[in-house]
Amino acid sequence: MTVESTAARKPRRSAGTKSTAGKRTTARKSPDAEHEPVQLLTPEGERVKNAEYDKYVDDITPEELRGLYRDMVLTRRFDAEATSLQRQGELGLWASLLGQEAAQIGSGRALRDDDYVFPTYREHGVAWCRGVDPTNLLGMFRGVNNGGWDPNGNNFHLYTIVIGSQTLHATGYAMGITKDGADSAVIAYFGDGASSQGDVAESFTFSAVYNAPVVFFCQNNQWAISEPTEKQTRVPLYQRAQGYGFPGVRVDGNDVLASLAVTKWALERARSGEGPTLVEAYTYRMGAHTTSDDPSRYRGDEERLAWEAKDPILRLRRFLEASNHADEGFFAELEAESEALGKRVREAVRAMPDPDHFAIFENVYADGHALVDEERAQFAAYQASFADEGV
Amino acid sequence: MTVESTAARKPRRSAGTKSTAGKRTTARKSPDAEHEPVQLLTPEGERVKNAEYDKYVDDITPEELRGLYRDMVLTRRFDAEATSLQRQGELGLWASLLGQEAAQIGSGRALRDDDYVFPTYREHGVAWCRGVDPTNLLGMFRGVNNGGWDPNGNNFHLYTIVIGSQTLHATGYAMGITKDGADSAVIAYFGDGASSQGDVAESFTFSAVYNAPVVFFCQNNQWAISEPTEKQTRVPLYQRAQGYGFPGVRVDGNDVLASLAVTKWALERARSGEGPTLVEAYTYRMGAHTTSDDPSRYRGDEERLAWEAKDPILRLRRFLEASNHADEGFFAELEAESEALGKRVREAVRAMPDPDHFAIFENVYADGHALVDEERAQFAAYQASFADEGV
Amino acid sequence: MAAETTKNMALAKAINESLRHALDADPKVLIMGEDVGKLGGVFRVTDGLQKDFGESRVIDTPLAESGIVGTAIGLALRGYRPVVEIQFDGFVFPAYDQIVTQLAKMHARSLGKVKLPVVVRIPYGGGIGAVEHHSESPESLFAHVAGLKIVSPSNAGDAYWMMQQAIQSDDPVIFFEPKRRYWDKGEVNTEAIPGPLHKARVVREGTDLTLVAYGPMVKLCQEVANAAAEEGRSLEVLDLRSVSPLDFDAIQASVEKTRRLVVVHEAPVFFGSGAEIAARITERCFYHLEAPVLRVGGYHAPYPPARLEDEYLPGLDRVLDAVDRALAY
Amino acid sequence: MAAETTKNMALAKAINESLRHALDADPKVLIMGEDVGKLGGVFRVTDGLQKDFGESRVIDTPLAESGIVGTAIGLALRGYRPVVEIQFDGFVFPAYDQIVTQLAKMHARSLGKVKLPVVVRIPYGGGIGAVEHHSESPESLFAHVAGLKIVSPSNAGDAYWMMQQAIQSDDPVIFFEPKRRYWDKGEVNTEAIPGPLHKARVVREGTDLTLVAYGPMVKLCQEVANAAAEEGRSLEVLDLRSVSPLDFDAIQASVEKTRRLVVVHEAPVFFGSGAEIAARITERCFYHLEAPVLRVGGYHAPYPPARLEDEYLPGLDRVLDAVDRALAY
Ligand SMILES: Cc1ncc(C[n+]2csc(CCOP(=O)(O)OP(=O)(O)O)c2C)c(N)n1
Ligand SMILES: Cc1ncc(C[n+]2csc(CCOP(=O)(O)OP(=O)(O)O)c2C)c(N)n1
Ligand SMILES: [Mg+2]
Ligand SMILES: [Mg+2]
Repeated sequence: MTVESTAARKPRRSAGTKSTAGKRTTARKSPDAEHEPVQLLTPEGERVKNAEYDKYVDDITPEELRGLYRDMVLTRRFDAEATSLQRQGELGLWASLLGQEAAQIGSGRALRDDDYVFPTYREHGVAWCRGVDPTNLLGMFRGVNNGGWDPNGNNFHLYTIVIGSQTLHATGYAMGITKDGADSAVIAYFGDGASSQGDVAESFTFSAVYNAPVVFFCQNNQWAISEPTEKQTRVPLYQRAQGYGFPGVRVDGNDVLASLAVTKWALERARSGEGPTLVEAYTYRMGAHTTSDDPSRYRGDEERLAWEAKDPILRLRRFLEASNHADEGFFAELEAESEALGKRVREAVRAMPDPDHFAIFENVYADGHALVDEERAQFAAYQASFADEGV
Repeated sequence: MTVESTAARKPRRSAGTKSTAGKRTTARKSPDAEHEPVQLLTPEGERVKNAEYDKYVDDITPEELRGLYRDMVLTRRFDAEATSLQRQGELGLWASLLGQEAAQIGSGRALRDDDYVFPTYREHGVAWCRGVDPTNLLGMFRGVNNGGWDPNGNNFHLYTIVIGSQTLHATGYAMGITKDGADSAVIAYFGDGASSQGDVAESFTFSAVYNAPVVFFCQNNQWAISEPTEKQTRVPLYQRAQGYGFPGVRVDGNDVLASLAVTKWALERARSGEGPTLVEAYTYRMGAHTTSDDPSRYRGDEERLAWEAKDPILRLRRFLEASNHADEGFFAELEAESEALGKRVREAVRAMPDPDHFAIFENVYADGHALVDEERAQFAAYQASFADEGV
Repeated sequence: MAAETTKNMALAKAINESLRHALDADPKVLIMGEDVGKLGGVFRVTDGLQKDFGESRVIDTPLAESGIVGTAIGLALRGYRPVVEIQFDGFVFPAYDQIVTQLAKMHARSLGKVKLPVVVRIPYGGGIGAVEHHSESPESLFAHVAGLKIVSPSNAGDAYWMMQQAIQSDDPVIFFEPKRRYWDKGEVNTEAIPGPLHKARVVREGTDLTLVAYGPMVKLCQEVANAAAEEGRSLEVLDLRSVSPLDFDAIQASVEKTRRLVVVHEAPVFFGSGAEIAARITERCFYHLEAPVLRVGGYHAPYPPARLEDEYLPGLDRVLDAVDRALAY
Repeated sequence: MAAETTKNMALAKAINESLRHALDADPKVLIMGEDVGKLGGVFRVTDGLQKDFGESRVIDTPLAESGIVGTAIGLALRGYRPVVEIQFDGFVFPAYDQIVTQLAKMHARSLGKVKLPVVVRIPYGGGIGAVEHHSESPESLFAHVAGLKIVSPSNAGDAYWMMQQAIQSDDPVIFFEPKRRYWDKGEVNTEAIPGPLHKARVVREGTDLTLVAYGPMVKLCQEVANAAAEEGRSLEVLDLRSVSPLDFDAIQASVEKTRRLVVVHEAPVFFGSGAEIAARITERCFYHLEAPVLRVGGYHAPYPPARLEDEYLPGLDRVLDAVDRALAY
């Protein structure tokens, strides 16, 4: 084996050998910051023209715009409530979507009812668009179940925690749509970190080869827990698609209109038999990875402050106000609705009962299993032995 | 769940739904046939100029050219001998490289001694270039071992059967080279089928992120057992690299000069700190997948005949003859050397002893394991019990 | 499927017929895997199916096992019933994550709202003189995982019917096919009403000792029982058929009669099925057992090169040796 | 590492110190994993290591477990000694193929020519109220595989030394860290000469029954022994420390004395370590055992949501119940 001495030659440049600049980075420049994403609304709330994508939002009504705004505000409110419920000990964990509302509401509202969604664990905004009751999302974070809604109730699959796995389920589901001769589509959410998983690459391969009607929606929120996107790729993620033979596009993930337009375009491609598309929504995780995380260990405030100026809700509000699409009354009503939602969620969570002990043995199999039956019976006898003793 | 009736809508176009055209395809057109590979020698043996790659072979001597020819001829001879040894029952299996000699000898001869090779199970030509004794390759196919050479003896790793796994080992090894500050490089071989494996995608990600000095050498021999390349990708495979942020190039894998030149270029990139490169060697598996396979079930003769006209050995012979770089004596001598090699391999294989029974328990662990010791002892006692009985 | 309902056919052919029947009977049944189409699989188990049912039902997939199982899950969520082929035992591991964390758990995760009727076919076991990764018996690595059912037929008739039942099951089933028995012929009655999928069967009655096995080792155990009979020993042989669940009741009933048990499998003994069977049967039959439950299986070593597999695998003599030892107590 | 050689520290800190020592002592030692750098790992086990040893030694990897283990293998082939972190038990499965088919078998495949001194660290087990995939005990799924060594410390002192020994081992070691004990403090003597890595230790002597456990369940078994002592029962407690190999000699010695054995682990009972221990100890101690070996562990069900984990996991009462049952024979 040729292991040459370190001193003998000058080290080559590599991400792995460059020196560490102190504990906290400041104003980290992403390797791909120069790749301008599709944007229809500037951070200042100005509508900019885009020849390719305008047509997907041209017919949007003021009411629909207010609807998008409402979706984002209520989602953020719900998310904040969940974070605070975690602090109060009502939830074991919470993964906040703070900052990613536009990417989620924009893409979520681009969907038709008969489309199917495969989320990660952070798509609370998409769940909202699908009509999943927010309180149902909280069961797994409270620890009363591992998934508390019927995926087929709203065509919104359960949250998937193992990174990247769901992209294959989405692809398979989309292959099924093709077989059925249906014209619905599938959207698979995943993160910048997830882009490195082999499963995601395999889903690109399968969807391309079978021309499956699936939109891969990558929320590049710049971080995978403590790892910046440079640890996953050295080129912009949207470019990943071209090597698999389908288009990738980067959209401003803090721009709800652009997210809506680009997702509609991608869904239309899917419906019309043009196969998969990768959408990279360039956005930012404003909060911690989850309530267990402490981002101060790995990133500085400057970065967050810079992104705060691009807040997705603020820019739509500016646009609504400037264009007179919403008045004070609307905002005041929404404020009240927000509070009511917070209250409802709070109360629902506090009232959420612990599961019955026997739930351990439920639904392990659809058709039963002798060992589960045996263990359930033993467990029942064991539990009963305490009752006998009056414990 | 929305399962719409098949009749209700027109099916979208998809690889999965198009009709099957009889049992055998004829003259299958690859989806990527129009992407012209780098070629320095035409099938007719004419040297064509190439501004980018000529410099890597400009200083090649007639002796070296004869060397490449010799390598290919001897490799093919060895390969044929192995195939016939399998038919005679001396080997359990053989994976022939017939048709892929130029890709393997060209890339293999581009390497320096201190470079490291991670092969699949078909790189007999590369093994030859590394100085691995051909008979050592046969142990695993005869069933006397699972890998019969010292990987560090010739910087040629063991054959890897699980598709794609070795690309990660290659990447890790290359990361180690960087850490050592060495300027050697790694080459990882894999097939068109392997390109679909998640491990290969992960090796692209890791090598790009760490800028590892590795050349990914994909022999696209058009088939993964019975599956044509369309079942793995809908765009040319060399394009896969760009989405990961490094260059990919397609080379005529039946052109030994082009394979040599392009691999040298890629290795130089690696050595000079420019990171990974993907080389797609466009070639053809002339024979069966292995001796267990029956290609007549899935492909027609036309295709093979078309590729026969592009034979890698023939074209170099034409060039050598036309340029007077080799005379009759050379070819005659080589013929004799071939026969001698065949004979040596035949005899060596027939003389290869079965392993000692206790080999089962050898090298399971480097530092020993109590259970292995116990089972070895039990096995010894059991074996001895027959000796006692005189069986 | 006409009047003549009993045919003699090889085990591989029985599975082929069973798959054909399933494709015919239910448009939601799909076949997926590497080389399952034109080639008909490397063992020809899917021979002719693509020709008759088309590329949309019998699908040659990209070479990516995680992708195969992962997309099969998605197809099942859409209402399909995919029967997935893993080409050889040693190649199931790239799909292990999808099997263990998704396929096995999604029904429970959804509180029963979704079902995943996916069959994963794995030709397994040794004895065919193959190269590395082509002879392994990884059933224990699946049996430990709740949410999966694990079966393995030993003969053509069972192979036919167990495949039918596996496809009809709403649970994921890992279907281990004893590849070295693919060419063994047996009677297949396509009209017989089969017993439950997860019940063991007494294939030979006996009084002195019980031999239990599944898949490829059942035939061996029958040979052992024949050999032992010549020495005047009456062995009962049980074909377990199912590894998860294990039919402990059947084993217990037999052991209460014979008082001695030997478990035989190709997989390594350490943490193998024999361990679970020995532990539970000892607990159930503590006062009945005259000898400890003995196990015959692979060693704690990688599956050896072909020229050593006869030494590695349980054979007639090694099982007889265990029988002798058990009887000597 | 100066004069004062014994320190009181948490188990997580002991591993941190051990890794620090290894990085210091051998330039070939590397730390790799997700978030192991600046963050210091989600449990802070690698806290401060990147700061002191640089990004070339302590490597934040892309989010791809197969890639992490696969590249670690390559680095080991180049002469490095990677210590790889899998962030949580449930996320090891994407790396399962590389571990089982490559890491475990390459030494044998090469006829001993290459060695793979790779340590795979896995925080495992439940009891911390986590969401799905964060509380599993998959050790059986590795123990069945030859070529791997499996260990799990139960206390800070062992954690320190077993990590040293695992890194020094030329074999791949799967190092299961009992995450619910990360914050438990214990004495760490950095100068003590430790015993062999794969030997069990009697942590409490007793005469009536033997309790064996490893990792997180050792502390529970000590509590059980205390509780039993109050009822006048003398339990011997063994900390196995190693799951592959298992120290059967130590268990046998204890059982020959106590004549009763209960095995406790968090992993599901079915095909769990308890099965292997029960099978082999019953064989070794057939005439000594007064009762069948009883097993206490997880049920054959996916790890339940946090609010049910107390019912799912072995606890004081459930182990005492098994002790009572064993003593009742
Ligand atoms: C296979 C796997 N490995 C590790 C983890 C632990 N983990 C949970 S989230 C996460 C980071 C994910 O980053 P990204 O994909 O960018 O999504 P984000 O959290 O930013 O939305 C990690 C490493 C996991 N859930 N699954
Ligand atoms: C993980 C895995 N799955 C399946 C196989 C079985 N198999 C062996 S070779 C092969 C086809 C490989 O095709 P390709 O990568 O194009 O290489 P080629 O054989 O053409 O050189 C398959 C499916 C395997 N070895 N490993
Ligand atoms: Mg992210
Ligand atoms: Mg090929």
